[in-house]
Amino acid sequence: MEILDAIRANLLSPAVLFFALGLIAALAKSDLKFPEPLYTGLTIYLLVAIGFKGGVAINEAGLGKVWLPACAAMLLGALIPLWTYPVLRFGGKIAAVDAAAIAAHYGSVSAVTFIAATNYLKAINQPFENYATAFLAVMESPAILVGVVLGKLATKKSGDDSFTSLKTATHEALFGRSIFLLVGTLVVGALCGEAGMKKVEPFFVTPFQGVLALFLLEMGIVAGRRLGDLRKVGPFLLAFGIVVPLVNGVVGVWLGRATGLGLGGATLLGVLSASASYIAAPAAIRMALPDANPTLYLTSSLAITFPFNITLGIPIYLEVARWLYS
Amino acid sequence: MEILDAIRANLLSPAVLFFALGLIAALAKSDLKFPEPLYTGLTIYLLVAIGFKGGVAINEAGLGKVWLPACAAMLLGALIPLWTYPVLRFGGKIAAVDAAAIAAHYGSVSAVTFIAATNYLKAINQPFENYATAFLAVMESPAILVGVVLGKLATKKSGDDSFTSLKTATHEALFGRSIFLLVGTLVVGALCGEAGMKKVEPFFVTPFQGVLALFLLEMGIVAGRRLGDLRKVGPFLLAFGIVVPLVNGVVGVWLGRATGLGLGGATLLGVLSASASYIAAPAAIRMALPDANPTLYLTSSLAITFPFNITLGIPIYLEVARWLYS
Amino acid sequence: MEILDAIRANLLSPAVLFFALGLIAALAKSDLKFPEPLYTGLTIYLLVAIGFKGGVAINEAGLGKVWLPACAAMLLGALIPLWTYPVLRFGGKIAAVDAAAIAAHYGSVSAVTFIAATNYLKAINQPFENYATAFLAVMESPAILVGVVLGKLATKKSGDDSFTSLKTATHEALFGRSIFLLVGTLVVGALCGEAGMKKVEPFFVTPFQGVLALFLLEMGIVAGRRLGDLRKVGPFLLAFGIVVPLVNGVVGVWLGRATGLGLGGATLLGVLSASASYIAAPAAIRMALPDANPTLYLTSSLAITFPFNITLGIPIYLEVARWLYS
Amino acid sequence: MKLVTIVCEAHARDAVTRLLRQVGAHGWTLFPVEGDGSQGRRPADIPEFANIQVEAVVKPEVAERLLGTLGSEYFPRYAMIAFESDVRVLRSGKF
Amino acid sequence: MKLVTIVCEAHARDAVTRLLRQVGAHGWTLFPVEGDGSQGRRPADIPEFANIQVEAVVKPEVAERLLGTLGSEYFPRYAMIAFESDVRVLRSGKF
Amino acid sequence: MKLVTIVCEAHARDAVTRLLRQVGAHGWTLFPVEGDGSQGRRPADIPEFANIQVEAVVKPEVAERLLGTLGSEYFPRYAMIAFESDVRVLRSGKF
Ligand SMILES: Nc1ncnc2c1ncn2[C@@H]1O[C@H](COP(=O)(O)O)[C@@H](O)[C@H]1O
Ligand SMILES: Nc1ncnc2c1ncn2[C@@H]1O[C@H](COP(=O)(O)O)[C@@H](O)[C@H]1O
Ligand SMILES: Nc1ncnc2c1ncn2[C@@H]1O[C@H](COP(=O)(O)O)[C@@H](O)[C@H]1O
Ligand code: NA
Ligand code: NA
Ligand code: NA
Repeated sequence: MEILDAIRANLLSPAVLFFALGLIAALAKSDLKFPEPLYTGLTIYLLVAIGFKGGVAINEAGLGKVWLPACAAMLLGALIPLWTYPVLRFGGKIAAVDAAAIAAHYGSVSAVTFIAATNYLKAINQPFENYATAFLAVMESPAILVGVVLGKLATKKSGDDSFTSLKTATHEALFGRSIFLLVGTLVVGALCGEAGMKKVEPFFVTPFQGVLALFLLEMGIVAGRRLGDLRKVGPFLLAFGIVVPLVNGVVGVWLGRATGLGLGGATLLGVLSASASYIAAPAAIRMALPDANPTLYLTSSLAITFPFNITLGIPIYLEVARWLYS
Repeated sequence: MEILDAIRANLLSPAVLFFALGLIAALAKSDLKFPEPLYTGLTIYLLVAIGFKGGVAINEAGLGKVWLPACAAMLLGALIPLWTYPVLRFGGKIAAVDAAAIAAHYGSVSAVTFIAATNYLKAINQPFENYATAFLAVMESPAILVGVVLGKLATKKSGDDSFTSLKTATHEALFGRSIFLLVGTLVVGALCGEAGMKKVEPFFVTPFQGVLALFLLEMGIVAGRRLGDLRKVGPFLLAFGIVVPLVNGVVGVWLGRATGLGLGGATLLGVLSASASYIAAPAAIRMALPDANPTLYLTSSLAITFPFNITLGIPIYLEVARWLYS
Repeated sequence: MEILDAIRANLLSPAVLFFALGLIAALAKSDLKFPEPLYTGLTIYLLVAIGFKGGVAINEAGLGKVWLPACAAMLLGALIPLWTYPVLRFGGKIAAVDAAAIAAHYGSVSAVTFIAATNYLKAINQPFENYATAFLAVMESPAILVGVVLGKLATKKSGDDSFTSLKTATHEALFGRSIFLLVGTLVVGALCGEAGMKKVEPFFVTPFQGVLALFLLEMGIVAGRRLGDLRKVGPFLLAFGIVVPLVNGVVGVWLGRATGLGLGGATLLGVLSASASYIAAPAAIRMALPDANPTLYLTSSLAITFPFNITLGIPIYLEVARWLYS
Repeated sequence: MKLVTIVCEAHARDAVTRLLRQVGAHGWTLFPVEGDGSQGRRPADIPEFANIQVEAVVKPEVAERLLGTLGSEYFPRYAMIAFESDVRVLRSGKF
Repeated sequence: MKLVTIVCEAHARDAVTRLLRQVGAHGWTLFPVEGDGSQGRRPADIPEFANIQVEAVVKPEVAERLLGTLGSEYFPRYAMIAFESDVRVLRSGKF
Repeated sequence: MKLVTIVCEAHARDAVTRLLRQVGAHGWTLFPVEGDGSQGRRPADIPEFANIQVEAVVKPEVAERLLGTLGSEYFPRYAMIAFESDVRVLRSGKF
């Protein structure tokens, strides 16, 4: 029953309870909501903090240890859409462009899910490779590009238009806010190393868990608003949003082990593989595949997969890792 | 002269001095003002921090200790409008709907005044029951509802309209932002207990006093803008805004003692009873009693009672408690 | 080669690297940008924190030590425009009103440059007088007023109009947001002393360096956007923006020594003298001298002098001080 | 079509949006604003004390009803102004 | 001159501003808004899911082109409304 | 009545609101905006470098005076545009 205890421990953590509180606020139609700049400020803080920490970790571990699992992670992100697309298209009878869009979301990653996972591991004193943030950084874009190409092939648009939008998607996927902050602060952290970390630790590390809890309150509100759309997406996507993460999670953990990560790092790679993007991907997809229906990909990634991962998924992927490593 | 020292100590605390600085900024017509999202972010932080801390305290003390004083506090909140209304109506010759609106504000509570009081007690090492936050949470709504009913009886409106607005007022009073955050985080804190507190303490507890000081700077600006309206409200409300808190403060302290609170807890119940709402109540009253004149209730609660309480009131209520408990 | 090591150490600090990251974001046309309230919130935090700390330091050192260098700093600020104006006017063949505007900016100061310098000194364990913040506070306005008068003399406008705008400029220069916050929190800090500092230290001091780093990320973006204008301002202003700070920096350090400051304090006075305002001065100048071309003064102060100072300038002024004091 | 613009204190928000639905508007757009008027400055730093601007594109008859009710029921109670202008819309069907 | 006002989901931002340039607008003004419409409430707390209002003062013929393309290319894809009104501008040369 | 809309750099704020009072406007509404125009992009991240949009409902003759002064005194100095449109107001007395 270890797994159940692990899950209960996770469900009773401030982070998850704040998320639940946000869900309730949305369902109770409370007028509680964060002003946009507060939301944006919190995301910037979380991305910078995690990126900088990861960079310092790389500085210590050395690129030698990082490059192999990082490439594997990147490849994994690019491949996931290729197997999820047919499942959606033919298993779920979902329109080509929508299938491509959804596939892109599940190949890409959710930074918040990753951060919640690192917090969970820290809470239960499970050591992990801090440079795993590098995997988060490299996994966001590839799947989006693959998904956009899949969608373009499906919907043959006027060359020029589709060209522009493919270009915008690429630019968005490579220079979008979150990617830029992650990669940028990774590099900054790698250049500063421990010396730099000492200076900014009281701001970027010490209060981190509390900030995450507050942020998840807002995420709960945002996800809660989408719960109403669950009816619209139908049973197939409901199942898809839970089964696919489980499958991808196992694959990710296994790949982590195969590329020499420790138990903690493999768990995080599993979490990344299992997570679905709900910020970066929608932004890029909305521009590159405007014909895809946002309700489908947003509801499945934000209202199904995200809550599932931060409540049940994370402890499960850890158990999988424990089992694999024993 | 203990009381004078206590007051001086309070006046020289960063929190109060920042408030004074805000007042000066408003009077000097400086263009200093906080952007709305910063103000909102600070309120969210303060409410969440105080609520969570209170919840953890309940988790430790056990509901057994909390329920009695909590019910007493609730009752007190509901009764205050019933005695302040006639005073305003007949003593002050104030229109019925305005009297009802003002009465609602003084029965309800000011979270910031409460927080300032807890800070003051901490500063002078006066222990207090952290679960007192529960009283803050339950005292906000009852008085508002009582006041709205009083106002409705006074101004007989077209049934339907008054019905809607009574409904909105109730919803506002029960699911409004501040109430929801307080009650919600109280529950979250009670579920997490110390274990959860450890994780978020560096964010929600350690920097708390500094954040409060910064917030009071903005509150000083907001209160300062209303000082101009003091002329409009007349001498009666001026006296009302200082005498009523003193009376309610004593009653609150006494009630705290009668329901088994310690010296610190009783002081806080006195502060709550003495404080007047200037955010939650105005929002609900403006919707439910739109005919009431906002200048009257806002000026008295925000420009008279609030400054009085955080400067002189708090130390006075503590002295009253000391005297009662000796 | 001490100086080179000092510069490298500075270039590899998180603060400077975050600034560089911001520059890159602007050049790469990333959509990364801080929401306005976040930017404003960070400035308020930085000004309040530095002002309060300075006030506490004055409380300890006593005004006796502070007044002489403070007056000297004020005088210096007022004099700088008087020698930079002719240089711009006749050396650079720049229109009178533009020369006056630019001169005002270089006589005034940049709070962020000052803060970055204090951080740099702390990082290399070079002690300095914390009350140096007082110099920052008194140096902002005088130069602006002198510059405005110079500009008015140059452009004889309809008495009334010029009168209003001179009045607004004075009010802006004396009650503008930054001045008011700095002077106000200096006083508050001086009144609170160490006792008050203890309460707010975890918020205003401990995380300070991290907050500054995050803020410099945004400053990098803002400065980066102006790099395009470098072409427009021409070689003279380019040289002006680097040579004048060096000259003023040396004068400032020398003046600091002459008025009895320690090595650290003299360095900071040099930094203040070398820095150019890009927030307070533009706001006041835009109102008082609307005919001056903003591209000239903003580009030189924000895109040339500011980056130069926080990267190379600060370590250089310290070396100058070391050399003067040895 | 008519574009009806309402600038009012934030506390009137729910009352105004409710009214919009009642008189038959199919949507609205809203944002916080700062203002000055007969009832003094309203800086936009505290959401509860700030102003909002509400815009609704509606059919002429809806605009009539809307402005009518605003004038009789709302103006006496809330700090507010309202005005109407002519606009040409795309997809007039949806309004 | 015509003032064209577009209210749409934030994700359409780049597409809309690009279109404005293409059809020959010399500038635009933009701000985040909250809204309600046929596609439900759009609270303004997450920039990516919020609405924006874009205003452009343009020559009548430019307005024609703009509204035309919006109707044919954009409306089917994005949550958006657009309307046009007459305005008298200063310095009509610059538009 | 006329609705005069001014979009300008934030630094012109005091000058513009002062002018509004001088020419006889009884109120104004203001909010920060982002913009693009002949003087380049103006992102809205630094208040001092951002744009604001000011709206004032005024009598036709006031609008005349307002636009006149804007054109002669303000346009040469500030990044700004201004336009006027016809609106039907409630309580026209107050404007
Ligand atoms: N003439 C006007 N032009 C534009 N906005 C106005 C005008 N008068 C009032 N307002 C707006 O309406 C709000 C309430 O107006 P009042 O009730 O006159 O204070 C003000 O805060 C302004 O935002
Ligand atoms: N009748 C209307 N008046 C004003 N704004 C509207 C109206 N209908 C829709 N909108 C705005 O346009 C956005 C998208 O509209 P819709 O596609 O109908 O959801 C809404 O979120 C509103 O901000
Ligand atoms: N054609 C236009 N339509 C709408 N807004 C404009 C237009 N041109 C300029 N603006 C606004 O006015 C500001 C100043 O214009 P400019 O002086 O041309 O840079 C810009 O930043 C925009 O916000
Ligand atoms: Na994934
Ligand atoms: Na009370
Ligand atoms: Na200077």
